[in-house]
Amino acid sequence: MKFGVVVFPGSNCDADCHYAAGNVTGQEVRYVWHEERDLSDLDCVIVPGGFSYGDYLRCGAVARFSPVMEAVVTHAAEGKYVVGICNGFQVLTEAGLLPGALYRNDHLQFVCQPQHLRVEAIDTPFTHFYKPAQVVEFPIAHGEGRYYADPDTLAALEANGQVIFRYCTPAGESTAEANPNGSLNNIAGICNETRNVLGLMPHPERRCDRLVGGTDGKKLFKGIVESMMVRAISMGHR
Amino acid sequence: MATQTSQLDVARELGMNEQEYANVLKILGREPTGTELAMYSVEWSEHCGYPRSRPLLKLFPKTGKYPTRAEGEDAGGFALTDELYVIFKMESHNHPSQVEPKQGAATGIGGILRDIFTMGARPVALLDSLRFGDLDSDIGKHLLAGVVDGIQFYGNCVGVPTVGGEIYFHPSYRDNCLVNVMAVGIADTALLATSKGKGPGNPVLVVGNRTGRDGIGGCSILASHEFSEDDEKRPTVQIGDPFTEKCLIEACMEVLQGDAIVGIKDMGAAGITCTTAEMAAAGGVGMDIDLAKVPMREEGMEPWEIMMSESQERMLVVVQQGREQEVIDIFEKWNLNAAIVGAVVEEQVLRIRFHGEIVAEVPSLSLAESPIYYLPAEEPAWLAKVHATDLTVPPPTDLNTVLLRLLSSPNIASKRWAFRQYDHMVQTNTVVPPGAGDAAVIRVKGTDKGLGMTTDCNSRYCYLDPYVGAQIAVAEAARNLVCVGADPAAVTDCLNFGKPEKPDRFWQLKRAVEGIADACRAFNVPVVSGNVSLYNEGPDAAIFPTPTIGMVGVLAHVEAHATLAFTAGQIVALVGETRAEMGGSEYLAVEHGLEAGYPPSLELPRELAVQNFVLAAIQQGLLTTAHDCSEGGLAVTLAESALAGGVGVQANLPAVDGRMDTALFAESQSRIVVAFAPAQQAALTALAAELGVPFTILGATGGEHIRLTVAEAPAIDLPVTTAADAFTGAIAAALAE
Amino acid sequence: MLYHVQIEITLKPTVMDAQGTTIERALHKLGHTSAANVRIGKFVTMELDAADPAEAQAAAEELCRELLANPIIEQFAVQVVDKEQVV
Amino acid sequence: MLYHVQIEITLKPTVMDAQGTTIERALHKLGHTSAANVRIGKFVTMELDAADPAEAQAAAEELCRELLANPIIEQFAVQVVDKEQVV
Ligand SMILES: Nc1ncnc2c1ncn2[C@@H]1O[C@H](COP(=O)(O)OP(=O)(O)O)[C@@H](O)[C@H]1O
Ligand SMILES: [Mg+2]
Repeated sequence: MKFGVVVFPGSNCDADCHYAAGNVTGQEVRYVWHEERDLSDLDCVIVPGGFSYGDYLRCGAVARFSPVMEAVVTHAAEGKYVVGICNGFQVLTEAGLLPGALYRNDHLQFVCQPQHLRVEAIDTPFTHFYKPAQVVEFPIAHGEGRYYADPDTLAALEANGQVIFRYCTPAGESTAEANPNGSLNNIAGICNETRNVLGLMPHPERRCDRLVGGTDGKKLFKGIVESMMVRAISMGHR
Repeated sequence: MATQTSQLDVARELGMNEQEYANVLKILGREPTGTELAMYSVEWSEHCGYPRSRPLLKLFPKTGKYPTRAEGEDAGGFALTDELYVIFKMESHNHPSQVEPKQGAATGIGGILRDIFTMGARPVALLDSLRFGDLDSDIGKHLLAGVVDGIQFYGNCVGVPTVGGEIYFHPSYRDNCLVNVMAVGIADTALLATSKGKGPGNPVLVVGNRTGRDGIGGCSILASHEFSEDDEKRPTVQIGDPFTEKCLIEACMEVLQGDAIVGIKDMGAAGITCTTAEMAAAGGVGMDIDLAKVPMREEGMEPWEIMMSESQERMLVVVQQGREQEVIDIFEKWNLNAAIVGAVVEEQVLRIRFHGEIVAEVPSLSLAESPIYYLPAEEPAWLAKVHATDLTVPPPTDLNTVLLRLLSSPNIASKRWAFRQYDHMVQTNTVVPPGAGDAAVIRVKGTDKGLGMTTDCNSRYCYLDPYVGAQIAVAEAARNLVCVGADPAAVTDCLNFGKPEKPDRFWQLKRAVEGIADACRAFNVPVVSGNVSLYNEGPDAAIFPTPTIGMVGVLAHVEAHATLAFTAGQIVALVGETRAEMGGSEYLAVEHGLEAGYPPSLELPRELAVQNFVLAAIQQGLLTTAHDCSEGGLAVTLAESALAGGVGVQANLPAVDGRMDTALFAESQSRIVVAFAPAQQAALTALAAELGVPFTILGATGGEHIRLTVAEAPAIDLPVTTAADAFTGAIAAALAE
Repeated sequence: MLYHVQIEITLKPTVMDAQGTTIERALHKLGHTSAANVRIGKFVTMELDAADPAEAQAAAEELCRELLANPIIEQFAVQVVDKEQVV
Repeated sequence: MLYHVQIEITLKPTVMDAQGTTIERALHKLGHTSAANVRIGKFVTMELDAADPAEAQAAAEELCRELLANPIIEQFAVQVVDKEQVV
């Protein structure tokens, strides 16, 4: 099983994702330079956080034209896994792999803080190790994490159970006060219709070590590995 | 051709004096060109050459308990292990920030980071020490908001966590805010880079951003003259481009993995002038540079403009002959310019050409060796009156209100409004984040070690006594490190003072430097880097003397660290003793508008004993909660720990001079509040006795109130939530007004 | 021919503009109480080589659709000015 | 009278525009090689109550100086359109 972590100029959580994925799962991880076009060796591609191309103009706007993104689209179309975290989520929406858009926080400030989230769906390759409606704490660190989608898209996301993480209070309530950026429906993370592409603003890779804040993120990486193995077996049997 | 008088006038315009101009004539044996004059003026300015402060800086100890090396580089450090070297430095960006707070602070961050990675160290942390005028003034709000915006704009993008700092407000900074930024990096010792430009024939490259007219003369002119109302003369400010900086970090880290680089230096003040002169001087060589080859952003730039430009995110690199293409390839991979602009030459001369014409030709050493001035120092006449001020005040009637006012005083109130805007977790090493401890702690991946880091300076103490105040800044920094479990290892400093030509200002500088030097010797820590910022004055007066101390410490086992938060069921004790010392206290300033008397006393042996005790206790696992007493005294310290843990505390404070306010709010030094599980009490008491440290049980944590008594008499009783509102919301509320 | 192109990119009316709202509030506080409906967008200028203004206009609109604007939240307007006319 | 005001805030020509440079490079990579001199600024629209267009213009310029633009690095241009004329 192999993870790939995409590196755009300006990515800055690439090393963190590499470290977390490798450390938590013991699986192989490699960096993917944004000009690469061949991802056939990878089972899961992580598009990490940071400021790709400085986030100039709009977060993720330039990165999505990198050659690697074509390969990521193909990788996703083959049913393999893609996770976009923070800036990575923004890149995936810009690239059309996930619906909606992320824009400036309603309070206009960058916000870095621990954040409670409710796991809304566990029937994904990423979240199946969590309990239904489990409250986890992943930090957020973004200036443009306000999720927006037009009403039809939003309704479809909710109807299909594509909302995977929602901002909430420690007790698990999705109140306005628990919403750190003005996201519609307190949305923190979503998946695509086929449930193999996940995007989320909070940082699970920052919660993989007790020493630096907690371990709530470990189940996400472990879950991916188990899903990859199951997938590999079922593909092999086909 | 310019006549001699007109060239002298130009020199004066550039801030040189007649003697300096005469020196230039002597060195060159002829009249200087305009470009040459500009070069000498910046290199010999206080900003670049430290001609006025250099003699003082020699007082600092250069070695200490951890091995040090790398003298004469952009930043210094100490050996963490045989393989890893910690590099750190603090620098000011005061004047640019006063003019344009966002870009001023942003480019300050960019500059200090380049000082770190130019040595081959990957930046792992940023800290920022900020000082502004009153928070309730429009200018104070504008500057605070702009500076914090600049730090988040730049620091977040480059992916280096901003893990600590401090923010103070005082009217003396109204017209001259202080923005001191510190960066910490970790290098593979074997790969440490140098800024020596050796090897005749080796090509010289300018890499990074293009050169424009940014901040021409900006930094040096701004930094060497008092502010005036004359807005017209405002030079162009530099603009920060954190995206390019991030790419530059990665490209430099990559290129320094190999051995193609001979020397590398970041461009700060007076960009190409400073780097070519200093790299050549350090290498004992010369350079032959063609300015026409420098990648430029604007058309029609004059040679002197190219030489002086302070465009950001650029470096000068000397590469081994024949290896230039591999170096260029790496920079181009990161979308950065890399242009060969000249070569190292044997002859110790800096020869600058522009389209075939030689525009400057000067001995390379002469630029780097600025003159030295020994300025007169004189104790200010006003100080005796300040010392003699009667500090007797009526005893307060409502101590709850006093505590709430102190907790919401902007100097004490939580700085969460600021650090929430900084990514303080990126790189996933932050063990003790801002607000959680007296210092920040990061782990060092691949080892079980950690680094503690802090910045400190109580400038009111320095105003009352620069020698003692500076010593306290060092002691407090060390104490903050100890409170998180870090052994103080080395110091960087940023000396922010007024105009040195005024003997009272120079006296403050001199006494502060002596204080730092003596204190560092007592703690056995070297000063490995630093920065001097003089001419910090408004139209009426100088700023409070502000020798900001940045200190880094080592946690041998990062698992054994402490934070300041109480948890329920702990016993609370005071290490050290409160004395009847009210001078310079935040209490007198906030409640009575008094900034007078003497600062609290500092006895270094006593301080060391207190610190050794707490450090040993944390290392032995006896303690996980420690918080030093600083502004606001014991009452504020106890309240802060209660608020951080969201739990109440009941404590009985020892009587001092029969006054409750003294027991609660005096700022006596060498005190640390600790809290621990009841099971550890015996071991701690024994350890304190063994080390001869005063150790007094004050009470216990628990409940939902902060209840303090003094000699058993009720003094304070506040719900934790009430105190939290005062402490947490104050800064945001002030900004929203 | 070189054309000077000006592009205004604004949030769609249905998308909440927190920046505009904040600035509006600040303006009111400063006493400019009549300022209403404040919206903040981006203003992009560039030069484009094209055979005629219509071609420049089409090329710029293409750039907007492709990169400069995000159609989910933004709308754009393009203006082509003859290079010589620019002051 | 209610006037519709459009304000273009741009970096002064001598000030480095990192955003513009990055976007220009991206456009070239995408094949739009003729795009040159790309600069990115802000576009502000609002409604202002004023007696006549000149007053609206003056008020808007005042707002720019006071709050909207940073005079050290930015310049601005104001256009007043009659409310009714706005499409
Ligand atoms: N400008 C700042 N940037 C980042 N962190 C800050 C800043 N100012 C204060 N902090 C953090 O807030 C906490 C309290 O700071 P301070 O009041 O100076 O503490 P102390 O008085 O104990 O030294 C520390 O964790 C400090 O690092
Ligand atoms: Mg402090």
